[in-house]
This record gives sequence, structure tokens and C-alpha cells, in this order.
Amino acid sequence: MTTHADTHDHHHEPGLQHQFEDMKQQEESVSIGMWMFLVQEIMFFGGLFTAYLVFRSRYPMAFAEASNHLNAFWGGLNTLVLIVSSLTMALAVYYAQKGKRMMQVYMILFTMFFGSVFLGVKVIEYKDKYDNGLIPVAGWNKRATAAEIAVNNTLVLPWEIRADAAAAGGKDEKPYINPTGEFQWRWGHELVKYAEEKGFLTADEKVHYYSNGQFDPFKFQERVRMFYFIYFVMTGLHALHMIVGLGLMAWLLWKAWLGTFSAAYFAPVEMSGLYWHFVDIVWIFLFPLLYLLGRHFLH
Amino acid sequence: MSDNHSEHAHIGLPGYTAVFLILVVGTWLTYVVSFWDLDSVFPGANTLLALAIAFTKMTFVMLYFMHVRWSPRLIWLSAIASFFWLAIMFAFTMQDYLTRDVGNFAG
Amino acid sequence: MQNADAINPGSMQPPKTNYLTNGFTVKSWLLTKDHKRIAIMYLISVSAFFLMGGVYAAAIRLELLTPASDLFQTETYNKAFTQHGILMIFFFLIPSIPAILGNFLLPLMIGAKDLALPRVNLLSLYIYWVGGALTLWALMQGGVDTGWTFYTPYSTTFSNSYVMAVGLGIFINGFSSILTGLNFIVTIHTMRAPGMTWFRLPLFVWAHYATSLVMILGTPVVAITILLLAVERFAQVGIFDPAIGGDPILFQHLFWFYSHPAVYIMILPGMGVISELISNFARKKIFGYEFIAFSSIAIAVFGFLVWGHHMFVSGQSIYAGLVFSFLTMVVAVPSAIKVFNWTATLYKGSISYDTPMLYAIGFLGLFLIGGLTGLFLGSVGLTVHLTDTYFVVAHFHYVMVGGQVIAYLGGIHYWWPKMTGRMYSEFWGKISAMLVFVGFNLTFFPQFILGYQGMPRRYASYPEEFQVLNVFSTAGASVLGVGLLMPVVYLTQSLISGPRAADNPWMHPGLEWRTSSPPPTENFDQMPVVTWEAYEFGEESGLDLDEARRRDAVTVA
Amino acid sequence: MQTNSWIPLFPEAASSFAWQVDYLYFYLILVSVGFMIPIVAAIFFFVVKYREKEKYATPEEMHGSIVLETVWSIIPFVISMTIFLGGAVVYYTQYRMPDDAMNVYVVGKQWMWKIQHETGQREINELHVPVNTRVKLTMTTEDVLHDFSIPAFRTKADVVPGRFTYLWFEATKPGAYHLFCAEYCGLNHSGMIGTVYVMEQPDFEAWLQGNVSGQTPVEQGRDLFENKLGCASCHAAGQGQRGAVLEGIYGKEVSLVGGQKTIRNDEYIRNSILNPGSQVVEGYQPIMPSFKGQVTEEQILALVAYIKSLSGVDPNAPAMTAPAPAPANAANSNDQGGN
Ligand code: HEA
Ligand code: HEA
Ligand code: HEC
Ligand code: CUA
Ligand SMILES: [Cu+2]
Repeated sequence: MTTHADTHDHHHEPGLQHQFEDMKQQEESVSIGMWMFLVQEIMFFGGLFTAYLVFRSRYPMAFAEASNHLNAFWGGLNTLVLIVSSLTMALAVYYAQKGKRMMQVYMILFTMFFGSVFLGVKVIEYKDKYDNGLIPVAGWNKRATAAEIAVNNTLVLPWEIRADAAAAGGKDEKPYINPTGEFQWRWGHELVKYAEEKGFLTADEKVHYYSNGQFDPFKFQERVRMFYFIYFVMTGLHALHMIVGLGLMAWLLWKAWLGTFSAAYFAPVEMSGLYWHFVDIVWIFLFPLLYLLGRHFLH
Repeated sequence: MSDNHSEHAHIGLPGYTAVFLILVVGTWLTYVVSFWDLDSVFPGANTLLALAIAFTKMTFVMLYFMHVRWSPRLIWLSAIASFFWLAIMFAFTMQDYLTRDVGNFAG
Repeated sequence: MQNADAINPGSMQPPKTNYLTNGFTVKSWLLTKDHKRIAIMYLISVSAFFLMGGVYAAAIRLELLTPASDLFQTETYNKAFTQHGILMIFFFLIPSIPAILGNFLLPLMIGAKDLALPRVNLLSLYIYWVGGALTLWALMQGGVDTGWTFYTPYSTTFSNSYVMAVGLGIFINGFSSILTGLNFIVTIHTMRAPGMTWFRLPLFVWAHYATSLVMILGTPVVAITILLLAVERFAQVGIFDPAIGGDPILFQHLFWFYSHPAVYIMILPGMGVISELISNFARKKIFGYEFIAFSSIAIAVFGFLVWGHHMFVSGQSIYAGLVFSFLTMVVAVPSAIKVFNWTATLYKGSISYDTPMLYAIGFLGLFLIGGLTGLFLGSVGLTVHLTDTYFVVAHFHYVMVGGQVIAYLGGIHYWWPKMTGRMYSEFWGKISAMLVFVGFNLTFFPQFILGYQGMPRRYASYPEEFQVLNVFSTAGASVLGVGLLMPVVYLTQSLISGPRAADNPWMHPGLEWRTSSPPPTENFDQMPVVTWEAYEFGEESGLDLDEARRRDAVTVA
Repeated sequence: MQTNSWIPLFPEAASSFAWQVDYLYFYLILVSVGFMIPIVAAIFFFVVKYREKEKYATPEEMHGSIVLETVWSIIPFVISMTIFLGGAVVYYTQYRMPDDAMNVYVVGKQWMWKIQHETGQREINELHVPVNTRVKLTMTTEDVLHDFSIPAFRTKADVVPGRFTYLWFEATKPGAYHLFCAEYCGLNHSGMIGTVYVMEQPDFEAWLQGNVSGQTPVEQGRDLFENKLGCASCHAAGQGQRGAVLEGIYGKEVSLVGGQKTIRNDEYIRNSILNPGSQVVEGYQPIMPSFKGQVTEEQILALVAYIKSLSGVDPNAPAMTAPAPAPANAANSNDQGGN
């Protein structure tokens, strides 16, 4: 890497910046730079994972309870969607290296399409949380109208429990009643009972779920709310990264369409690819941690 | 990045598809096992398995999709180092929480 | 005087444009990708923040002149030390040497035309400005009173000040530091000139490599922590607030995970500067080059394992306290190695006492005291008594001001001829260096005693028996302030009427001295090829020492 | 207040393990000086002896020495291990709670220390303990982090909301010692101070019995106001004052938040102490804590007497109770009323 010639008469290759001697040096620099950026990103998400680790190990039952009310179907679907987009991204790089312009453009388009599907699904999920009063910010949930309150004043449970209830011959879906828009968690502390029966509720957990020796739904709710806080911060930041990624893709698409990339110059595609795959990896961890752990308790 | 532009040592279409399939299977697996009660084997077994699968998936993405396998040592190093640093953060934070009750210090 | 450069080889050619004369419009500065211009813009902005931090320091010292909280309201005092800490750490000390000297010199030292990612470099400056502007705005709106450590739940729930805005400013500013670190690492890996092997790199470069590692691995964590803090403040969900199930100690873990390593961001670059200064003014190859180089890396790595020493009395587990104390001792050893090697370098040297060298010697003594008192604090049983007292305040000012700020001043003087093409006034330089040294010790040494007596930090009022030492401290701070303001005057003056500097006034073999002063935009007319080891002061590295002696003779005459 | 130790500028050492901390400190000073002197001497020696004799000389090169490097890595390492071990031992004595200690409960709160003894006595910003007895503090806080710090005992610990932290000591010398809040806790952090009184056993017994001092009510009230209850931390005149001004208010009319007006009489003052939220003076924040349960009736009386004296009212004058439609200068109103 230190042997490049000390000549100044190199012809200007496309995309070679003035501070570099040749393309190889430039590509190497950009690649190391991108990796350093990813290292930085890993530590960035790492702080969140630490918070998750600490609280999951402290309030396992509350977190399991909360996690059971995420929809593993949508989460799983999104995992698959992201994996497909990762494949198409890898192929976009592959075709860029081969210099196949149209295949490249298609692959980038596919990647963008799946990326958007991912975000679409996220919107559906967030909407469901909104409807069910699971957003941990005061007043940010759906409010029931006066008419709705008049018609029906029972709570409707989130997706699976609702489905269970329907299957068990219960009533149809009811409109959700949450006149204040506050975070709602009035149901479901079966897990705590279960854990207590089985004898693996830790003393620490008891302190945090119980008041005066009795299960305290409001205390419990605060721990559940914490899960949702972490959920929203983590998935929100992840979604933000997806949006940035989509912007990057749009730019790549334009460049690829113009036929900028060739076997000799494809670093931007490759670098954007690294970023995209990184975002995928984050989700690979988020999916089990947020959606799946603790599922076996209730199923 | 490869040492030479003209020969990109990659796994080609079939290779990419294979990795993709591994990832899909991994996703399916992680979903399925999450319903098994492994915690009764030993506490934390569910978490461990889920993380093991996620780790495997990640390794495939990094090695093949992100071409780490054909990358210079520095890239390997930075990939490994970042996980090492994460491990430091997790381990040293948890060492505090897990040892709060050790000894007769609390009273 | 003007003859000096006439004799110096390299200046015989007709005057050519240098990086300063390459365009005079505002645009040519704001849109530049030249690392040297970016460094100059950093110099100006960072100095402004230093001055502001200094004004807050003056306010603190004035209030502490008397035991009662009489000069300001307690609230104002609390804001003063908080803002003093925030400005000094995040907006002055962290960017000081890396973003100014590092930016300017790194490419020059390794024989590159620029940093590897010049646009990223400019971006980091802009991010710094945006973060700084936001912080200043928040300070003007009413400021923040949480202490620079932002401990929860005070910061999340109880403080009524502009925590979120300042937090956001620091969050944004963090990315400036990350990008600088990223850029340095890439540059050091890929941009070295032919022949510039790793072990021919100046130690300044090694130190910056280590610093960059810390910046990349640590800064994102504090960014996310502050983000969580802001979101918690906003949404009132307990991640850190125990009233709703959170954990204030988790905040401390996450905060110190960055902020302890960050203290090495605040000393490693200074150590790099000192290695350059000592070897130059002793005209000797640095003793134990490899050990100094690797100890930088060791500090960067081990620095990540000791953060819990800020939490000995916080309620973390006793066991963790012991582990962190042990590792704190381990991380002190690489610093010890450096100190010994610097001292050994002086042995049988040819030592001259120009201003930068005065600073370097001052650094050795002050860092020694600062570092050794770090050991006091690292020893668990003792810290229980010392923590959160003025002993800690004295310790960190000794390492940060006595260490990094002094190294920074030494570096600025040493490279001033290269950066500006002008010589500063040796006379005033020496006077101010001595004033700084004396004033500094008078300010902060009494604080060690105060600390052991038990005076708590962050106190607007204090029991009367502590007054005498506080008066000393305030008196010292005035001397220190004068000493620090003098360079502003004579350095500015040198720009206007200072003698022109030779290309290589110190006759140092480093690459940065082998181009004109100030350097041209692309740094070197020809790509340099390195054939000598670092710090070879003899003729074999191509220095024409006789020529230089003749040059000086003319200058003196 | 603080009696000084025989070493100048050195704090009193008054707990059973204070000497351990001091010895560790002296050891570290010794180590530091032991490193400082040779290094600084070497620097000076070299700088003088090898000063520049010829400009741009090229002294002989030295590359370094593995032996030397090893030696000066190992020596500091070994010494630093002694420092670590010493610290660990002291830490162990400081933070390992004894089994047979007298229990005291501490609640930190912005910006006062509320302390309760096992026998029921409560105090604020004061802690009375017997000498040569192990005392264990069980501490928590109502709001933010605080830190219970007694420099003379060489110990401190953060007080963390939502959980208990512990501290123990055995005082060895009777006297009065500073109690500081050492963790920044907001506005009046520096006012969150108090005194630890170490008493001989009989004195302590007497104190427990509620031994009444020979003070007059006004003196007693002033003492309560300025020291024991920490009223002065908010009400002391001058800048930084957050509580209402109390000088010269007695008998005058006051406008309350919400629009009512009332006259400040004894009842009003009593209510301000026990139930401050119920009548917040216009222009102030309702931050005054309730002292219900912490002040005895006698203490309230003393406080009222003291506050009256601030308005130049003879505390022995008959108290004023009925809200009189009095003019503003009715300070010495003769309205009668029983207590
Ligand atoms: C530039 C910044 C800087 C540097 C370099 C250091 C260096 C060190 N610091 Fe310091 N420190 C701070 C900045 C810094 N610190 C700040 C800002 C705080 C307070 C934050 C806050 O709360 O606001 C702090 C607080 C702080 C604490 C917590 C105090 C408390 O709040 O209770 C501790 C505890 O262990 C500590 C220890 C150390 C140690 C062991 C080193 C070591 O790295 C020092 C190593 C150097 C030497 C040891 C000297 C040279 C060696 C020899 C001459 C040989 C002899 C050596 C041996 C025998 C081993 N520091
Ligand atoms: C880089 C870090 C840095 C620097 C340089 C300083 C410099 C100084 N500091 Fe401070 N200090 C901190 C970091 C720093 N400090 C931190 C982190 C805290 C803890 C905050 C907290 O508790 O939250 C603290 C706290 C702190 C306290 C304790 C407050 C308390 O706990 O109650 C005190 C008290 O004496 C103090 C004093 C001083 C003094 C007298 C200086 C003097 O050295 C200052 C001298 C400087 C000048 C007089 C300005 C000169 C300016 C120029 C030369 C630039 C001019 C440029 C142009 C005009 C373009 N500082
Ligand atoms: C935390 C701060 C704080 C402390 C401690 C405190 N006060 Fe107050 N006090 C206030 C504030 C603020 C007000 C004005 C608002 C109100 O009426 O509640 C006030 C009002 C009063 C008033 C009414 C003043 C008026 O103008 O009518 C009296 C009387 C009083 N305090 C007495 C006391 C006494 C006696 C103590 C100690 C036992 C005490 N306070 C401790 C903050 C405090
Ligand atoms: Cu309470 Cu500081
Ligand atoms: Cu530290």
C-alpha cells in the first residue's frame, strides 16, 4: 500500500479524486472508511442493546409479556423481506462488477422495493400499536371518540389475544376504547402468575411488580411500557437507517442508470451494499430479541 | 476489497442463492425454536439459541454478502474488534449487575 | 531578518502561492477541502470556545473567593460550572489537538496531499459548527445545570434547564469527532508516502491513530446515551429514572463507557505532541520509539476497561469496584512507560530551551502529578473519601490543563512557523509559558489539599475554614488567565509583523518541514520518498545543517 | 466547628477506619514523591548538563533498551498492585456492613437529610451518634441522587432513588463534624449540609430522652430554623433565596395563589410548616416540603416564636389568631385570642 509510484502523470480515471495517486488507493481508502463507519454504527446500536440486556435480565416476565403482544408474523415477514433485499443488493454489486447496467438497475430497484415493503410493514405495526394504546408516550395513542365510548366501553386486546378470543367464540372485534390516548396495559399478567407458580419469579422482579405483597398492575404496566420504549427507539432508529439507505439507493439508481459503474469503478455500489447489509444484520438481531424471546411461555 | 479489480473472487449467482436460502432457513428456525420451552433445560437456553442462530446468520451475511471473506486483514480485524468492544460493554456492565449481592456488603 | 529565508534552500524560488494565498474569498474558505484551511477554521472556532469556557472558569473562581454564595445566585453558579465543563470538554479539549494540529499535520507528516476523505473532513467541521451553535443557542436561552456528567434522574426528570437542547448539541458534535477519527485512521492506513513505513511514522501520528480508535469505538455510545436521555425526558419513560423502573446506574455505565476513554482522547494527542517536542529540542531520536508507539495503542485499548472507577461510591457492586480498580492500575503502566522514555530521551541530548520546550518540560511535571493523583483516585478505599471532592477537580485539571492544554500550547508554538509562515516572539513566549506554569500550580495545587480536607465539588458556598486555600486558587487563576491570554496577543501580532519563518526553522527531519512555510495547497511539489528513520537529526536524513547555521548567523547579525 | 488535626491543613480523623485511609494516602504520597523526585531531578540534571552547546548538534543516537523498558514497566506495575491491594483492603472495611450495629435510617431529599433513629427520634440535617459504637446507615432518597459524606469519618456513599445503599462507621472522637451532600443534586446542592454530633454514651442517652436544652424559645427556634430543620436553606435572606421572605411579615396580609388573602398569624405559620401546599404565597413555587411528623409541637412553637421575632414582635405577646381586617401596620395588634 505504500508502494504506489511517485509520478504525477497518471491519467485521470473516472471518479479519481485529487488526493489519491490511483484508483486502488482510493478504493482502499473508501472501503476502510466505510468499515470504520460501520464499526461506529455497531457501537451506536450497542448502547441500546446494553440497555435492553440490563432490563430484559431484570424484568424478564414483563418483557416476555410485552413481547408477546408484538406480532411475530409481521416481524418474521419483515425479516424475510430484508433478507431478500440483502440478496438483491448483493446481486446489484455483483452485476455492477460485471458491468451489466440493466441488471444492476433492476437489482437496485428490487432492493428499494423490498426496503419500502419493510417500511410499509413497520407502518402497519406502528399503526396497530397506536390503535391499541401501546405507544409509551403520553397522549400519542388513538383516542376514542365520544360516540365510541358510548357504544362500547370494553377494552380490546391486541392482535393475538383478539384472535384467540374470536376463535374461542367470543365477540367480534370491538372498537378500541382509550379516551385519553395514554399507554394502556390493563390485561395480561398471566406470565407473572405463571412464573410465581413455577417459582422462578426473582425477588428483584417481585419488588418491581408488587405492592404490599399484591400484584400491582400499574407497576407492572410501567415495566411493560419500558419494553415498548426500547422497542420504539430500536426499531425507530433502525427504520431511520432504512430510510437513509433508500436515499442512498435512489442516488445509486440514478448513477447506475447513467452507466457510471463498471468493472473498474463500482465502489459506490459496493459501499452502499455494505451499509445495507449492516442494517439487515441489525434486524437479524432485533427480530428474535424483540419479537420472539419469551414466546414459549404463552404458547 | 479484492487486490485486483479484474478477478472478483465471489461466489456467483448459485452461491448467493445458497446463502440466501441459509438465511431463510435460519429465520424459520429461529421462529420455530422460540416456541419450544428450552428454559426448562437451563434458564436462558432460549435466549442462547436465538442468539446463536442470529450470530450464524450474521456471519453468513458478513462473509459472503459483505465480501469479508475476500477482504484484507484490516477488515477482518475491524469486524472482530467491534464485536469484541460490544462484548466489553456487555460484560463489564453486567458484571456489576450480577454481583450486586455478593458478600456481606449490603447488610 | 528578511534575509533569513533568502538563504534557506527552498525559498530561493520566486514566491509561489501557498494554502493561505490560494483564494481569498469567503467561499474559498467555507467550501475548501484543504485540510490546512479546515484546521485553521477549527483553530479559530476552538479558541473561541476556549475563551468562553475560560470566562465561565473566571466566574467560578470569583464566586468561590468567599464562602457564601454571594456573587451569583446558586442557580447561576451551577450553570456556570456545568457550561464550563461542557464547553471545555466537548467543544475545546476534545477537538483541540486532533482537529487543529492533527488535521494540519497528519497529511504533511506522512507525505500525503490531503486527508483521505477531504469532504468528510469539511463535513466534520460543519457538524462541529452546528453542534456548537445549538449549544450556544441553548446557553443563551438559559443554559443547563446538570453538571457535565448529566447524571440521571436529575437530568431526566428534575432539571428545568435546557437539557435536551444542549444534549442534542453534544450528540451532533459527537459525530464531528467520529468523522475526524475515521478520517485519520483511513489516512494513516492508505496515504503514507513511499518509504513511510509504520515504524517510520512520527509518534504524533501513532498517538492520533490511538486517539482515533477511541473516537470511533467510544463516541457513538455517548451519542446513543444522550439520545436515550433526551427521549426519556421527553416521553417520561423510565430507562434511567428509578421512579418508573429505570436505573440511574445504567446511565453512569453508558456515560463512562465513553467518557473515561474520552479522557484519553484528551491526553493521547498531547502525548504525541510532547514526543515531537522532546525529541526536537533534544535533537535526539526518541528513546524507545516502539514502546511509546505501542503504549499509545495500549492506553486506547485498556482505557475501555476501567470506566467503573468513576462509580466507586455510586452503588455499583463491590466486586465490580474491585475489578475496575485493578484495571485502573494496569492502564497507568503505559503512561508510566511514556514518561520514562521521554526523560531518557533527554539523556545526552543537545537541549535548547525555546518556548515549546518550556511547555514540554512543564507538561512532564504536571502530567506526572496529574497521573499520580489519578492513582490515588484509582485506589478504591481512598477514593471513597476523595471522590466528588476538590481532589478530583485538581486531578483532572492537572491532566487536562497541565497535560493537554499545555501540550496544545507547546504544539501551537512549535508549528506556528509552519502554519502561518511567521515566527512568534520568543521573549513573550517564554514569559507566558512561565506565567501559565506558575499560575496553574497556584490555582490547582491548593485544591488537592482542599479535597482531602473534604470540600465537595460543585458547591456554590462552602464552610469558612476552606476559604484561605480558595483565595490562593482564585489568585492563581488570575495569573493563569493572564498567561493564557498573552499568546492570543503576541501570536496575532506575529501574523502582522512577525519575522518570516524559514521552511525548517528547527532543522527537523520530519516531512512536514520539507515543504515551504506555509505549505502549498497540495503540500508537496513532488511526492516525497522517505528513506530515513523517524527523528534522524543528522545529515544522513538530508538536512543541511551547515547551511542552517549560516542562515541563523545572518539572522542574528 | 471542625477541630483540626495536628498536621496543618489536614482534616480531623474521627472514625475507626479513618487511619487506614490516611495511611493509604500517605503511602500514595510516598510513592508519588518517590517517582517525582528522581524523574524531576533527572529532567533538571539532563536539561542543564546536556544543554545545547552547538546549534543543530547531532548527539549520538540511542534506540532504546529492552532491559530498561522491561524494568520500568514491571516496577510501576508491582507498585501499582500494592496500591490496589491497599485500596481493596480499606474498601473492604469501609463497605462491609457489621452485623451488630445501631441502625439509623436516612432519606435524602432535595435539599435536606431526613434521619430517623430506631428509637423513633427524627432529625433533619443532623445526626447524633454515640462514640465508639458502630452505626449503620440505611439510606435512600425521594428524588435524585445524593451522597452522604462525612469527611472526618473518611467515608461516603451515594444515595440512590428506588433502592437502599448502606454506610457504616464507628466514631472515635466526640465532636461536631461536617455532613455534606457530595453528589450534585440540583439547585441547592451546596446547602444540603449538616452536622454529625458524636456524643459520649451518657450524653447520647440524654439526647435520646429528648433532653431539653436551656434555650429560650426564640433561640431554640432560630437553631431549628437555621440548623436543625434547614429552613434557612430556602429562607435565608440574600440571593438564591427561594422561599418567601419571612422578615417583618407577621401580622401582615398576604395574597395567596388562587386569589385569597389572609393574615399571617400563628395558625397561618403553623399551617405553613405542616401543610405548606394549602396556602402558597403568590409569586412562589409550591416547593416547600411539609414538615408534618418531623417537628414536634414544641418545636413548632419555638419556630413561631422565632418567626415572630423576625418581625420585631415580642414572642411573649399574646398570639394573634383571628384574621383581623387590620390595617397593614397591625403588627402589634391587640386582638385577643387563646392558643
Ligand atoms: C486528560 C484527561 C485525564 C487523564 C489522562 C486521566 C488519567 C487518569 N485518571 Fe482521571 N479523570 C479525568 C481526566 C483524566 N484522567 C476527569 C475529567 C475526571 C473527572 C470526571 C468528573 O467526574 O467530572 C477524572 C476522574 C478520575 C477518577 C474518578 C474520580 C472520582 O470521581 O471519584 C479516577 C479514579 O480512578 C481517575 C483515575 C485516573 C488514572 C489512574 C489515570 C491514569 O491514566 C494516569 C496515568 C499516569 C501516571 C500514573 C503518571 C505517570 C507514571 C509514572 C510517573 C510512574 C509511576 C506509576 C505507577 C507506580 C503506576 N480519574
Ligand atoms: C478542558 C477542560 C478544562 C479546562 C481547560 C479548564 C480550565 C479551568 N477550570 Fe475547569 N473544569 C473542567 C474542565 C476544564 N477546566 C470540567 C470538566 C469541570 C467539571 C464540571 C462539572 O463539575 O460538571 C471543571 C470544573 C472546574 C471547577 C470546579 C467547579 C465546582 O466543582 O464547583 C473549577 C474551580 O476552580 C474550575 C476552574 C478552572 C480554571 C480556573 C481554569 C483555567 O485553566 C481557565 C483558564 C482559561 C482562560 C482564562 C481562557 C483563556 C482563553 C484563551 C487563551 C483563548 C482566547 C482565544 C481567542 C480570544 C480567540 N473548573
Ligand atoms: C424547600 C424549600 C423550603 C424549606 C426547606 C422551607 N420553606 Fe418555608 N417556604 C418555602 C417557599 C417556596 C414558600 C412560599 C410558598 C408557600 O407559601 O408555600 C415558603 C413559605 C413559608 C412561610 C409563609 C411565608 C409568607 O410569606 O407567608 C412560612 C411561615 C415558612 N415558609 C416557614 C418555614 C419554616 C418554619 C421552615 C422550616 C421548618 C420552612 N419554611 C422550610 C420554601 C421552603
Ligand atoms: Cu443532595 Cu447534593
Ligand atoms: Cu476515568
